[in-house]
Amino acid sequence: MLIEQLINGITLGSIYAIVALGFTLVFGVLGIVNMGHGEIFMFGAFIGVLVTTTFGLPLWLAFLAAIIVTAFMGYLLERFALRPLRNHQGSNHLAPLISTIGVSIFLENLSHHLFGPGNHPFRTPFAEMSIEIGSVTVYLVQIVIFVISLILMAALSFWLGKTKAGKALRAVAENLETASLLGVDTKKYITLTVILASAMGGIAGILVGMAFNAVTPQMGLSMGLKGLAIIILGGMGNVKGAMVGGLILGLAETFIVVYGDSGYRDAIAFIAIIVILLVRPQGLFGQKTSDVRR
Amino acid sequence: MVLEIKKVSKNFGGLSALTDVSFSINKGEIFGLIGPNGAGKTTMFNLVTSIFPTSSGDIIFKGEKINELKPHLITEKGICRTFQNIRLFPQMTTVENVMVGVHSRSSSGVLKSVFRPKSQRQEEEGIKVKSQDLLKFVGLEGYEEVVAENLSYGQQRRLEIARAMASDPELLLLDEPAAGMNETETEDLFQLIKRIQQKGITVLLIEHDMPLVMNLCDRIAVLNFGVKIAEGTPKEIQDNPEVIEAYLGREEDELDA
Amino acid sequence: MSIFKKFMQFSAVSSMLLLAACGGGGDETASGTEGQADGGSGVVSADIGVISYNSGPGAAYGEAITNGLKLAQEEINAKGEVNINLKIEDSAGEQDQALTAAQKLINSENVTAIIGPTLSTEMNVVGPEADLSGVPIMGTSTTAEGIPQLGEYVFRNSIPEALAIPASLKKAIEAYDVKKVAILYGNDDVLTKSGFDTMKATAEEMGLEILTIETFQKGQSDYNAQLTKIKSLNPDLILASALYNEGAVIMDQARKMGIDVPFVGGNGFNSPEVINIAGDAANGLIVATPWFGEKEDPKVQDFVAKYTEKFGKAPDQFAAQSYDGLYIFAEALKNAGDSDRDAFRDALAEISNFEGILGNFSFDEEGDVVMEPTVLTIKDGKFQEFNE
Amino acid sequence: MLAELINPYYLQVGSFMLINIILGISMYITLSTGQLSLANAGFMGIGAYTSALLTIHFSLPIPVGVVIGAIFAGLLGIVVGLPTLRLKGVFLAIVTLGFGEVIRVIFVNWESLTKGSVGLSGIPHMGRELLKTVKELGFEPKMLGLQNNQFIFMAIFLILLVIVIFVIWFFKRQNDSRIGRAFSAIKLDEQAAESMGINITYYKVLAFAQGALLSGFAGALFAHMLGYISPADFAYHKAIDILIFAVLGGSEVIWGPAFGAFFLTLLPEVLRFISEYRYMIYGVIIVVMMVVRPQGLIDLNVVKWIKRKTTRRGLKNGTGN
Repeated sequence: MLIEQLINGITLGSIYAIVALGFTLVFGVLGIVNMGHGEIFMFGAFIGVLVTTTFGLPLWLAFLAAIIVTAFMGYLLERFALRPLRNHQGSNHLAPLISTIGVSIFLENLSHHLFGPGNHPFRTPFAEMSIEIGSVTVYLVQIVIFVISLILMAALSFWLGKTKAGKALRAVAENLETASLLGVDTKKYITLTVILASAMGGIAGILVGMAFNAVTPQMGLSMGLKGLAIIILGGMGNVKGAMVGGLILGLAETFIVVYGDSGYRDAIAFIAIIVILLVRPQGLFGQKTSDVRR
Repeated sequence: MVLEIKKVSKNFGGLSALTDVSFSINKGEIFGLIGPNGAGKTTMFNLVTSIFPTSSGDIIFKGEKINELKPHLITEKGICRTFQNIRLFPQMTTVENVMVGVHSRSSSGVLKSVFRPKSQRQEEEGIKVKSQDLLKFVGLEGYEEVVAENLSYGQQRRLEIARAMASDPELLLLDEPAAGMNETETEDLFQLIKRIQQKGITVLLIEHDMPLVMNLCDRIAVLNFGVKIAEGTPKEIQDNPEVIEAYLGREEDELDA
Repeated sequence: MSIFKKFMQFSAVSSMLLLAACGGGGDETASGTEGQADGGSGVVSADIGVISYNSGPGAAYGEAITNGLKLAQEEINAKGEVNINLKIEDSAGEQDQALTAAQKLINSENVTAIIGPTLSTEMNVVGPEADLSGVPIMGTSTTAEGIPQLGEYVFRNSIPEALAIPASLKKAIEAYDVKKVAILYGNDDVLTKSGFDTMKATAEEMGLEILTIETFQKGQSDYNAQLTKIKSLNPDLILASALYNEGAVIMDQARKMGIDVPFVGGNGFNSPEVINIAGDAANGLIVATPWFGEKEDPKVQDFVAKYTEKFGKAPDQFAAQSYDGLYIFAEALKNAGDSDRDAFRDALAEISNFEGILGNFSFDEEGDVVMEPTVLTIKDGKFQEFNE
Repeated sequence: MLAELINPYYLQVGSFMLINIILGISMYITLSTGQLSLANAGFMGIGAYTSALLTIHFSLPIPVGVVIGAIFAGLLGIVVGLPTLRLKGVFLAIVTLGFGEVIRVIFVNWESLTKGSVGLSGIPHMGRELLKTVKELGFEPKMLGLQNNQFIFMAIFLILLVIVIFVIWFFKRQNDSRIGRAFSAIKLDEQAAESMGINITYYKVLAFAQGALLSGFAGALFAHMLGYISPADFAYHKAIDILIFAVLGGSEVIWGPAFGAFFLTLLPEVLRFISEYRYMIYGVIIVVMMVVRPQGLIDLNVVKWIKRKTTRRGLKNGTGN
């Protein structure tokens, strides 16, 4: 049972990590907590359901469609809910947070109207494939999720650290004005960041749909709040921290069910962030700078 | 002696901003703190007002060690400051800004503020009168209800001084008060600081405008790369070869003015 | 600017209210009991208020309920014995809005009686208020403990969990020789929580060994941790108090994991949607219900046909219960012979042996349901009567 | 006209409006020091449960229960406020959001006390208790020509109205004082405020605790108005409801959130069809407000303008009415 639970925890943790990567990317570059990310993730899952179950098209097309749609949603979010705030003079630092809360409420209720409140099954043959290792059944999806989360983390680290675009992004993250003085097209890179993060949310959405065969409009909120907790746990804007934070939360939630009271499962994430913010505000992997508590 | 700086050092993550700086300021004098950009002048202000903790050394105010107190307690003790990059409360009116400055010299709590017994009403009236007097003192009479961010640059500088004086400081720290001012404004400022001195308030001044510093200050300390390289009367400083060498070399002409 | 005007209007209204209170000038009676009976024709007509969950996450329930009511209204009015006029208000599933809607119906619309609200949480708030105002109120979907006990004017025709769960559990125990059970329930929902309380009590009463009690919360989509734990304990049966949305996913994940024991669910689990969502994994679900659409009863088949024709989908238990509910109201109205609230209440309380599409129905002295539920199971991808 | 006005339905809507106004103001108090707290729904729950449990189990009179509930929420506000002080901006928002969720989870799980998600029913009802009391004193609503339920809702509405007027008066006076100046100085520039001798720790915790106290107060009133509460009443969506009062109405002046609460409670009642799209509209409102008018509909200029307008009109017409 222990091994099975470990697999459960790692699967859940990997999903959390992918969601958290989206948060962390936006925070790392823009210094903004995008509260709408969870709902974009949920839309990704619904696109997956539409493509595979409703239209009966192959899975790779679902991924493609979800990436395109969520990327476009990311663009819209940046264009209409974030960019106008940047141009505002003297707008306070809470404005983007509140504005993206607005986006999240809007999207959650939009999906109620578009898809209905119920649970949508996610039917693909791929979700049924499994391998037996001894007495333990491992679903292919579970392995894929773990691998994808690792790939995304590695790709993101590499991209941010080694490529020209990534360096430009980090310049934007350091200081918007300086970056634009250095000739970095900040507008382009900011938009790119939000698009990228949203597309990652879309991928995560499909993976969750496949793994748990459950897609509902409410999943965005609960996933979003967990993702938020994770980036604080791992350190805001820290890619590795998001990955490790996600895994820790996934395992913790699984093992509280095994050894503790499953009723408190949802509270773990928040108890963890409250504790971490009070004890080590920069997060597990964050660097200690005076800027952290901005 | 009002303020005594004893071997004060400050490090920021390995970078040392100030190293073993010592000087002391006598009651009633105008003391200048000069040095090139990045010499650690504003850091010294931040240490005196406890915005940063010192890394080592002591700051003694009227015989009492103050470098572990919280910033608002420093103000209560009688030290108040202005900021290099003006930090008024931009959306408040001029008079409100000064009234905030009286905070530490007033005491009404929540209940008194709401139910307003006589003592509170008198206190509030006193705050208002005092603030208006201070505005008059710095030359902002008639601007009481103007929102601070709509004042001119020079007026904002003077408002900051009025706000700082509202806490009845014995020691006033002025961080580049003449920055961005034209000649007449600087002349007015010169007179204003003189008048502040006449009220018996000790002034510690950071300033880049050398003629102003040399004419105004009783004594001057010079910082360079976080180290004090000289201290003395303006005349002594002007003649100090180390100061000229390290900091004033190219500006010698200006210094003679 | 219009906002400002509205504000001023509101202030004006408030101050007038104050005046009214001080002066004691209330010359109005909002009792709403003016009989609307048409003396000549002998047709009793009445306004019936409906509070229903028509918007928000549970809008599907409200839709089914109002559809059932509308169909029944059409048929009843066509018969010509009574004439019912429905006044439908939305509660969005929230207590405060349900209460506001009730106030509106009771005081502005002067209805004779109310059907609804949809959720037990709402009834907890609305019931006492209706009781105080002397307006009979009947829930058609409120299954939690203690609803009819809220007051003399509070009734329900939905079978409570306390009736449904023992019925299904008893049959399951007989058929599968159950000794050990595991319980899984949603602890942050009033329906599933109260279902769980009944399950636990029933299981203990029947002498079953409860291996573990696990919970889950709304919005969760991963039940693997709980199910893995349950699997390792090898229960003979799983008692799952879940709404069908979550319940279906739980069954899906359980079957994938290799858990093949039967599930016994509560009221919220009983829906054809379970089969839609979980597919083959839904096989082995046992529920007790007052409503079985496949029943070979002409009344039932007639209802299913009419409903399907009118609304384009098959009726579920919510539609059936509200449909029967309005018929019960019509019967009471006929017996009362008047749309007076008190007369109606007394006539309603005396309803017994009413034959509806749900079967034989009576109220007990508290206004709760007396009827025999049907136990169903999902087999070969569809609901069938359970007899093994 | 008068007869229609005394309709409990309007009084009910009016009463919810008044409770929401208190909630809106609780948000405003904390925001007036620049702190965004999303825990107000949680504090509301604390106040509601505390008062409900005390009045149910110890038969305390409702006013006593309400006051204890509010104070308990306020004390908890201090406990939460102190450690979270060093967190700023979004971090504070997230931690308080998390805190609210933790409170809800505790309500759900602490079944022996809270009955879990089934909720607490049978909470003494403000109006009904009052009716009982006045009847014991020999007073009948009929003497005023009122039905029992008319009397009950009238009483609730009037009690709440008095409370709201007091709350607005209280915080308006506080705002026009040394305390209010300290609050807004902290909001505008924390470091400068500190350098001017303001004890920012004290004032930030004060504002946080006042917000918590007020939320708890509103929650307790809510409990005794509905007679039934459950954890779901104090979840994330409630926090958003409260937030949007301040976002739409504004958080510069106390009239902002009060107006926001008033308007947003009325809106779904006046336009019933909107109810279905309510949260979608909320979402759009939030984004649009942040983009177009981040200070909210009612800011200082609007208040000044209204004052000017009403005094001028008053002069012209002789009397205001």
